[in-house]
Order: sequence, then structure tokens, then C-alpha cells
Amino acid sequence: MNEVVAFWILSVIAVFGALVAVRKRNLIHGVFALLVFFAGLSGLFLLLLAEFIAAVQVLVYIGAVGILLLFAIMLTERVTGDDDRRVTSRGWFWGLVVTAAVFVVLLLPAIQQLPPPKAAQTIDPSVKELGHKLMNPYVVTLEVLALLLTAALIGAVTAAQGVRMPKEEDSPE
Amino acid sequence: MSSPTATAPNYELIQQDGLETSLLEVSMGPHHPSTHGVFRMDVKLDGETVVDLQPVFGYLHRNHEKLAENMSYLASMPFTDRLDYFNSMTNNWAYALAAEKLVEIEVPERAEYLRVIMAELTRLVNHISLVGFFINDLGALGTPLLYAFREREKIMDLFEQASGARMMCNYFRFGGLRNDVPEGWLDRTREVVDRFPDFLDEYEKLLCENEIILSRTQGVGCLSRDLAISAGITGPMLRASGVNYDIRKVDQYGIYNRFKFRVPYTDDDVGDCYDRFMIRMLEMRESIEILKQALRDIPGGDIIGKAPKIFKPKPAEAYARVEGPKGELGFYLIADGTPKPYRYRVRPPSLINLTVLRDMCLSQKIADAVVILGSIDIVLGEVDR
Amino acid sequence: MSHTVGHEPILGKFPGLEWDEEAGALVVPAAQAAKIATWLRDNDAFLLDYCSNVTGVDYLEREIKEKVTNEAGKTETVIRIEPSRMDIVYHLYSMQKQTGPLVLKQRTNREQPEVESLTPVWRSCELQEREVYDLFGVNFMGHPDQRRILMWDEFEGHPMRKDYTEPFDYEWEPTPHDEVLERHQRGKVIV
Amino acid sequence: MSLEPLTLTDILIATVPLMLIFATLFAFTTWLERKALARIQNRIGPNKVGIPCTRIGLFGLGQPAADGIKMIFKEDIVPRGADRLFHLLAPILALIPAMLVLCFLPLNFPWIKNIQGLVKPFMLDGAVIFFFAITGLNTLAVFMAGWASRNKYSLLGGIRAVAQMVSYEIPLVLSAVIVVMMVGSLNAAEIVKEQADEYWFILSPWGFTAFVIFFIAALAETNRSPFDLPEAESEIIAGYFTEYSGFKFALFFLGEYIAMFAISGLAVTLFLGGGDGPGVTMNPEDQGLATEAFPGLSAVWFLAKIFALIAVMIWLRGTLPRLRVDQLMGFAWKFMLPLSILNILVAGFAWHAEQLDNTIITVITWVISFAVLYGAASGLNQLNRGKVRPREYKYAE
Amino acid sequence: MTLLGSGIFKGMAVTFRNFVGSYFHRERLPTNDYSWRTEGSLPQHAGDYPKEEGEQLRDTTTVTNYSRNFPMLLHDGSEPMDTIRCVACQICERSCPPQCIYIEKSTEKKEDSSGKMQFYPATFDIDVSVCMSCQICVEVCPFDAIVMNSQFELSTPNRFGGLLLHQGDLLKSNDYYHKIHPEEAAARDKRIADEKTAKEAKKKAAAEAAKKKAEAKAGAETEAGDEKKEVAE
Repeated sequence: MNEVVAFWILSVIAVFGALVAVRKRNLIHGVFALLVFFAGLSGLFLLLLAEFIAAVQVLVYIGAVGILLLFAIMLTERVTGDDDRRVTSRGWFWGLVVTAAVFVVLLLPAIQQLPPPKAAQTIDPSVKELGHKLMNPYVVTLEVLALLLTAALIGAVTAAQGVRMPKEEDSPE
Repeated sequence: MSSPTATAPNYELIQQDGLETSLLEVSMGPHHPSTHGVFRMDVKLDGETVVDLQPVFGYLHRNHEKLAENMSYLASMPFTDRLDYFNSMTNNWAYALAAEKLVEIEVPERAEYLRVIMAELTRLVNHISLVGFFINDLGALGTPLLYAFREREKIMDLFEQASGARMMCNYFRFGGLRNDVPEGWLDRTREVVDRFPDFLDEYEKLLCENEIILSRTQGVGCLSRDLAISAGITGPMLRASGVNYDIRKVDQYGIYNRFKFRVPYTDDDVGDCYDRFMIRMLEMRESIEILKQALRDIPGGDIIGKAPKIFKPKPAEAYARVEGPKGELGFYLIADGTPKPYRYRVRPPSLINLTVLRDMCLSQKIADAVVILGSIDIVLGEVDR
Repeated sequence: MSHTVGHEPILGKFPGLEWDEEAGALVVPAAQAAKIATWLRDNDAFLLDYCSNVTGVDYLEREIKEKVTNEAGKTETVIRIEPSRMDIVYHLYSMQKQTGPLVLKQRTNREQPEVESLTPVWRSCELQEREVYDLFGVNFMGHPDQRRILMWDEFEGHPMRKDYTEPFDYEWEPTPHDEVLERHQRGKVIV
Repeated sequence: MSLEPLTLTDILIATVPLMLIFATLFAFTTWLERKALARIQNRIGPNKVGIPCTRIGLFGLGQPAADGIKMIFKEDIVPRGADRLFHLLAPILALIPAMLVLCFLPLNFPWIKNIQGLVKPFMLDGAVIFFFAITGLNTLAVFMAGWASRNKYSLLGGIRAVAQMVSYEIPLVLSAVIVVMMVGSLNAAEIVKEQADEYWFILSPWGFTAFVIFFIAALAETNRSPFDLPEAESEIIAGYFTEYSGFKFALFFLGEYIAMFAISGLAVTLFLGGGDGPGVTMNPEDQGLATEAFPGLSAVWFLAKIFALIAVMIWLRGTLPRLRVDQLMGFAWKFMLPLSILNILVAGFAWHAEQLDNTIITVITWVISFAVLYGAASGLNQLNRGKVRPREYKYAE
Repeated sequence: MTLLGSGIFKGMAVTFRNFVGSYFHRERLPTNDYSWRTEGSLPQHAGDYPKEEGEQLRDTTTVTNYSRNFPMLLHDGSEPMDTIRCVACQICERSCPPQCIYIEKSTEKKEDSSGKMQFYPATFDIDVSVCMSCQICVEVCPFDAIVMNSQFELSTPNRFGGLLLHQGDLLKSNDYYHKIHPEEAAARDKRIADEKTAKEAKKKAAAEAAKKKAEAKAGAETEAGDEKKEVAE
């Protein structure tokens, strides 16, 4: 019973956050609404007893991605937009159709009363198990990802450093 | 000597490709915790870096000079207290010196000694409080400042016993002092002076080796020797820029030639906030030396020379200057034969030391601008007059 | 001990340079001020590298009674009218030679006072010349940044001039001896 | 893991006492801080406010209550042009995460035993990670306040806060990683148990290094001196809460102190043995609870350790000036980050050495790791310091 | 190589010493309660405050023996207006730098404490919101009539009238002056007495001289008179 109430509360928060994030023209408001959506999502993970994922959701999405978005917004010129203006574009109809289609596809298993996939039950949600999984079967993937991220990091640093360099003379081609 | 630039160099904004950034204009002051009074800095920031800085002042302007030109010579004396309200004694002295130059009054021996004692006590008061404020600007929570005020309190008690007031002493008169010090005052002063070095040791232990203070002050707000001379910087700030120039030694006004003391200065051409801070710390030790000698040698006798009942100098001009704690404090008087000065001019060290504020602050961080202002040591009563 | 700078060697160098004995000052012809100042700063005999004090002095037109001995050997009182003028005074010292002061004066008229700025020679004149401009209304030619410094920008007049009168409502503050107090006591004005 | 239904009573037992206790401790800490700072600065500090309508001063213990009442009745000023919604939300957002993480501290209050339902929060497998995740939300609140105030000082403070918190979170987490490596668990109760069984981690060289790094980073995370740049009074007035007054300011204040408690509590959990102490035996099998000489003893130990850390924070605040922005960042990236990465390596080797279970090897490992870490710290310090050192001055006779 | 962070630790040692010292050394705590103090002898300087039980008496007369605040008018005897020293010469009014003294001279004379007929101030106001406690009025006064008070508790709900001290507020007895500034008052009284005796001695001498002269003259006159008489006779 409690879980159901919690689920509904969290879902409403998440959907509300997502809607506001799309509708608001004020970018900062939009970002914070997006973060509300992430928080709701994290709560839903918690309900599924996936506490590690929930924590990582907060840590990565709210903590890191949110701040990143805020920094990006700081570099834009017009932060606060006009909230009264309509946000919808002319293609809103097709957008609606696609959304509905995706929604139906997601609901299909429930509609067809199929049994839920078995894999979901076999996953042990403990952090230790997750760690072992990452370090044993998926270690190569992990390392490759780490390498990629490091490369991206170094690239970003180099890109940021390049700005400080003295401007070179435009050489005639 | 190379000719120094007339205006400060301009900071070149690094224009980034693609990203348009704009400058942030911040008006620091007149109500800002660390502008040392009603002082304003119009700062343009590129991120946290100061790109442009314009000092704005005059909020405390009361036209002290005009006031003094409309009243008798003596009546201006209490107003000089209010110039640099930390150092009323040295302000009094500078004014008395200028007036004494106009009429040539002999100052009695005892009065000369007491003048030196008062001036050096004032220097101690000013330097400890300034160092306290300076560390406060660095972000300490007032601890050094309150230690400084604890010691200042003792010296203020001495001032109060001698003159009746703690800050606005109004103690000097043309030809001497207003009254003699009360009985036992010299002993109490000796006690305070003897114990002052203990406090300085403690203070130095607290501040002078602190890594944060070192890294915050060294290389910040550098002032070259040539610019310092050209910009008329005086006092500890000038000596921190590597010029050995102390008016106590150069002019030897009063009886400073009788005392053995040294003038600390740097040899290198850095002149950053750390140098200014350290020079003041070292100067206090020398002031204590002077005080010890003066308290040892002080004779008895009269306290005021034969001054005319009505102070009415013949037409003449006089410029007298003293080594105030903040720098050269000068008084320029033009007498026209009436009991009022025809022209009365104060050469305020704080104001002239501000000339280079912009030069020192450019391309520093905003936090440094505050520190640099603190290291200049201004008092708005004197800047604005 | 500080040594005053002898003025005799300077007098011959520049035409138009005068020595004002009463004030003990060199009076510089307005057009040559910067040239003479630079020379004084750079010449090895003077090296006046430090300009301590800059200020203006406003002299109104005034009558002076003087006792003059006339040809017959009799003293008689003569009334002489001294014209109004504006002096800009510079006190120069040498930090390298530890000498000084040498007083330099630029003289100009009161009505349209205009002198050459010495800021390019000594930076220390920057704020002080601004102050003289603000309080005396003297125009300094060649000053890099001539604005009001102590008074606010909208202020009219130059308060240090001898003939300046305060405006009626200039920073008016009621005091107990004012009529405001009377009205206050009668309960009509709540201040 | 048991999955008994969570009842309302359980929730109330778990949260309400915690909030009450820490709110009271907050009030006491403000008094303590003012009093201690006053004594450090040779003042008396608050000494007048005691029992109302009497002359009983009680050493000024009534001061926090008086301050609280004043804060509530003060006018709440929102600047024109400010974002009213965010201006309101920011102090709340600052308080919630700070309060939330308190329940991840392994505090063995006696009434905790009465919780019937779900596991205690600190028995969560990812308690430590949760802690860091939720503490990070504080950054958003600070930025929100800075942005919503529409004040340049606030904005500068907000930007400083974000940059600083993001930077210092890395050494903070990396130093906590050492403990997680040594214990092999993110479970707070297990970490405490391990320390009770073996030794407090602060006693080992790598643990000590990690603790120092953690403590410094914690100072930066909670905006305490000498890292109080976001609220630097002498530079940017009060930073992000320049435009806050009344109860909103009180909430920020509360949030800041609760965050101090929380992060000190984590430091106690990770390095200082949690509720371990004389008269306490840890037994995590019983849901992380302890056998105590009398009920609540381990909680008292825990709080005492928190207060010891807070006393050091107050002491530092009374002594040190503030760093500059670039030095702050340099310190995080050029000193703390390399040192904490090195520390992880050292700790890894040391862990393997300890597995050998040989006293001599263990001692040698400890000595070597101490030497390596101290050498590295000194070297990094020398590198970062550059030409900054005390100078000699000349005297003219 | 110095210890890592040694400067910071040294500073912390200093603050710790001050923290502990503030509990044990009285002189480390310069903060004093100025407004609450027991009766008895006045402290020499601000650091000497007695901290005792029952410090309930609120005395706002003075802080120390030396402090000065605003001027007051002295009178010698019990009846203030009859023994006022001020003769309304208005020198202080003219030399006051901020022009805060306002005096109206009386139209007729009356007896002062020594029985001499003198003018007296009909109005004597000091605007303490303007006064800057410079003490120049005290210095210029030739009659020792105005001296500095040291009462500091002057807050008032009235911005104008409350800060304008009238003659009644300003008049204080010489005994009060002795109480607040003993040394200064004794010195001043001594000087007045010296001057008085000197004056009297001078007067006496002058009188004697005059007498002698008169006698001599009278002698001469009598002689001359005698001669005249003789001549006449």
C-alpha cells in the first residue's frame, strides 16, 4: 500500500518536472525542473530497491549534469526567456503521435498480460554484486569507458587551454 | 631613472573565439565591509579578475581647508584631529610645526620629548590597527584585529590620561603642549612600552609565518620603485617599494636627531602587500626603541613656550611636514597678518597614496583589490577632508 | 638635515623665470611649466623626483597700503591695488639627494585659470591637480583625467575660491537654534 | 534483506528525534561558536541573555533562542527583480539535503531498536555513496540563492560556491574511497564495525592522510573558514546570502550548521570509529546496533567526536585568513587531488601487505607509507608554493 | 625544510593560548562594562574596573578621572546662579570652533560669590550635538568658569531639545568638579588661589606703595603747607 502511494507521488513529481522543463522558457527554471524530474526518477529507483542506481542517479544527474547545464547556461546570453510566449512548434501534432506510440509500446506487456521478463528477478541489487559484475565480466568494457572518458577530459582541458594562447596571425592561403 | 607612465596601463581582455563574454561591473562601496569607510571602487571584472578600477571618494568631504581659513589658527587644531582619526597626535604635530614656522616659537625641551613620545605611540596605534584591518581584509575573522585593539586600548588609556580624550586628543599647541602629563603617567607609559614587544612577538608568530597570509600577500599589488617615487607615495608604502626615505631622518624635525633608530626598507624592487605589511611590523619595533630612549631622557620643565596671546603671524608662507604613520603629512600655511590663515592646505598622505591604487589592482583578483586597498592604509577622514 | 635647494642656478637657464622673495618660490611662466619641471626632475644637480604637495591659492583683488619713501625723503602711505590672481603651488623634493623643498608656482588669472598640468612629470600631481580643478576651477592642460574628485559631478562652483558663497539649501540640516525647532516644538512639523 | 512494511511509527521514530536533537545541537553550536570565537579573540561573548525577565545570565545560553525569535520576526526582504520563487526555494533546498543525510550516520540512539520495518538507513549497502550524492545537492541550493537574488555579489558568491564545491568533492570522495577499500563495503555500520575490531583508520598513515584531506575538503564543502569564499565578507559582502534576511537567512544558517554536523559525522564514521569507544561493543549482525554500558552511550561517543571536529573548525575559523579563488582551486587540483590518488595507491599496497598478517611487514609498510605520503605532501607543497617565503629586510641607520 | 603547515600551527597555538589565557588573565579581556560600576574611588584608567557583586548602581558621571566630554559651568557656593563664575564675556562663544555655544549677556549686574558686581549670562546654551569636546573654551576662559564635564550618558528621546543643554543643566558645583577630575581641579584651584594671593600681594604692595607715596606726598605737602602757612603767616 505504502509503495503504491509513494509510486504515485514520485511519478507525478517526475512527470510534472519533465513537463515544466519542456515548457519553461526561463532556462534556469527549466534546468531546475529537469533536476526535479531526476529526483523523482531516483525515488522510483529506490522503490525498486535499486539503491545504488538511485544514489548514482542523484550523484551523476543532479550533482554533475545539473551543474554542467547551469555552467552552460551561464555562457548563454539570454537566460530568462519570456514565459508567456507559446513554446509549441508547428510539428506538435506529429510529436504527440510519436509520444503516444512510444507510450503504447511501453504499455504493451501490461496490456497483453505477459509475464514480466525473468532477468529482472535474478538481479541481486546489492552493491557488492554490482561491483563484482563490473570487475569480472565487464572489466574490459569498464576500462574502455574509463579510457574514453579520460581522453574526453584531456581533450576538454586542451580545448579550454587553447583559448588562452595568443592569437595567430591570419596567414593568407 | 626612467620616466614613469602618466597613466596606468590598460588590461587587455582576452577575447575568446566563439564565446562572447561580457565584463561584470561591480560598484564596491560606499557601503562595503572592507573599503575602510565610505569609499567606492567602480570595478570592472572579467570573471574574478579586475580589468578596470576607479576609486570614487568625497563622501566625507567637509572642506576642512575652507573651514580652517575662516577661523583662528588655534581653532583649527581640533579639526586636524579629525583628519586621520587614528593619528590625531601626529596631525596636531604637523600643524603645530607649520604654525611654529610662521612665528618662530621656541618649544621647551620637555614638550619636545613628550611630542616624540606621543607621535611614536600614535605610530604604534596606527600600525597595529592597520595590520589588524589588513588581515581582516584577507578574511580572518577579526582575531588579529581584536588583539591589536586590545593593545591599542592600553595606549588609548595613556592618551586619555594625558589629554582627556582617547582619539580626538587635541593635545598639541603652538609652542608646546596643552598641559603636562599627570603624575605617574611616564611610569605607566614605560610599563606599556616595555611590554609591547611581547605582544609583537605573539603577533608575529600568529601572522608572519602563516602560509595563507604569505601566499595571499606576496606578489600581490606590486609597486615599482620608480612609480612609487613619481607618484609621491610616502611612508611605509614607499619604504616597502625599496626607497629609504624617512622624514624623521631627512628633516629631523623636533628632536629626532637625538634618538638612535633604524629605518626598515626593502632592497628588492617588488613592493607587494607583504612588504608593506612587514615594513609596518618592523617599524613598530623601531618606534619602541625611540620611545624607550625618550622615556629615559625626558627632562622636567615647562610644557609650553612663549607663544603670543593672540596668534597673529606676519605675512609669510610655511610648509611643514612630518612622517606620519601613513606617510608624509604636510601643512601649508599662508599668513596675511590677520588672526586667520589666508590659505591652509593639508597634504594628505592617504589621498596621494591612492594615486596608484588602479595600477596595483589591474589584472589582480577582486579579493586582492580589497587586500591592496587595505595595504595602502587609508583613512577616509583624511582622503576626503 | 634637509637642505633647501638653491634657486640661483635655475634662474638663468630659463627666460621668464622669477624668484618671489616673499613667498620663497620660483614663479614659472605658464607656458614653460612642464619643460622646466622635467628639467628640474632630470637634471643631475637637482633631481627633484618627488612632488610632495600641489595646491592652489586664490588671491582676490585687494588694496595694499604701503609706506613709500618718496624722492624728498619723506615717507608717505600709498594705496596700491594688487590685481587678482591664482597661484598653483608645487612643493618639490629630491628623494635621491634628500634635499628640498623647492617651491614652484604657476601664476594665472582668476577668471579663466588655465595652467599646464605637471602630471606627466610627476604622477603624484594626478589626484592633487584634480582636487585643485575641483575646488578652484583651474583648468590643467594635458591632465589625463580631469574630473571632479571630492565634490559630486553635478556640483556647481568651486568652493575653495575666496568669493564662493554657499547655496541657500546646501546640505541643510536643522539645528536647535533654527526656526525649524520652533515649528517642531509647536508641533507643526514632524522631523 | 527483510522487507517488512514500513509503518508511519517507524518513520516518525527514525526522523523526528533526529531532527529535534540536531536542531537543539545547532542552537547550542551557534552559542558555542560565538563563545569560543569570543574567547579566542579575548572577548567575553554572549553573556546577557538567559532566563527572560530575570538577571540570570546562564553564560548567555539564551542567546540562540533570542536570535531565533528575532529571525522569525524580522522583515523578509526580497529584492525587486529577484526571482521570487527561487529566492524562497533556495534556503529550503539548502536545508533538506543536510537534514536528509543525517539519517545515514550510524547513530545508535536507544529508540532506534524500536523500528520494526525496513533496514536502518545506515545499514543500506550504499549509505556512503548516498551521503555524497545528497550532500552534493547543497551546491544547487547555493547557486539557486546566488542566482535568484539578482545581486552581483550574490552571483559571484554562487559561482564561487559551485566551482569550489565541485572541485573539493573529488578529494572528499577519493579520501573516503580509502576507507571503502579497506573495509570492502559502503555500509556505514560495517565501516564502524571494522574500525572497532581493528583500529580507527585515523591511526594509520594513509588513514591519517585521508582524514586530513577529508577534513580540509569538508571545510570547503561546508564553506567554513579558510574556505569561506562564497560568503567572503570582506570581498563580496556575504556572497550568496547577501539578499537574505529574516527566517530565510535563519534557514540557510541552520542548513549550514546541519551540513557541518553531517560531514563531521561522516568523518567520525569513516575515520574516527563512529560510536566506538570505551564501554561500547559493535555487533552489526543485530542491524548495526551496539552493546553498550548504558543505552545511548555510543551515540554520546559519536556526538562527542562530532563536537571535537566542530571545535577544530571553530578554532581554525578564529585563526586563519581566507584563501584566494585561484589558490583555492590550485590547492584542490594541484595538491589534494594528486595526494589523494597517491594515497589510494599507498593504501592499496598497504592492504595487501596487511593481508600477509606479519607484524614486521606491517610495521615496515606503515613506516614506508608514512614516509612516502609525507614526502609527497612536502614535495607538492614546495611545487605549489613557488617563491612564496618569508623575506629579509634592510635597515637604514 | 620546515614542517608542513608549521606557520598555521604556530598561529593556532597563539589563538589557543589566548583562548585559555582569556579565562585566567584579566588583562587579556579589555572589554569592560563601562556603564555599571560600584561606588568608591574612581579607576585610574579603563582597565582597572572593579568587578564585584551587586554592581547595581548606575552612575553615569564619568569613565575615568581624565576623560572629558562636554563643557559645564562652574559655580562656587550652594546657590548656582548666585555664585556662577561666568561673567558672560563671550570669549568662549567667539573662539568655539564648531560654534556650539550661545550666550546672551544680562542687562544688569549682580553680585558674584566674592561680592563683586558682575554681569552674568542670561542665556548660556551648548548644543552638544555640535560640540566636539575640543576644550578650547576651557583654555580661553579667563575666569575659570567653564570646564569639561565627563558625564557620558546623554541619550535622550528628543533630538533637538534634549541635546541642547541650558544653563541649568550646565551649572555644576566646584565640589562636583573635584569629584570627577580631582587632579585637574586641585591644580586649577591652586592656580586660582596663587593668582589671588599674588594679586592680593600685588595689591597690598601697590597699596603700600601708594600709601608710602601718599605719605611721602602728604609729608611733602605738609611741609610745603607749613612753609606756605609760614609764608602766609
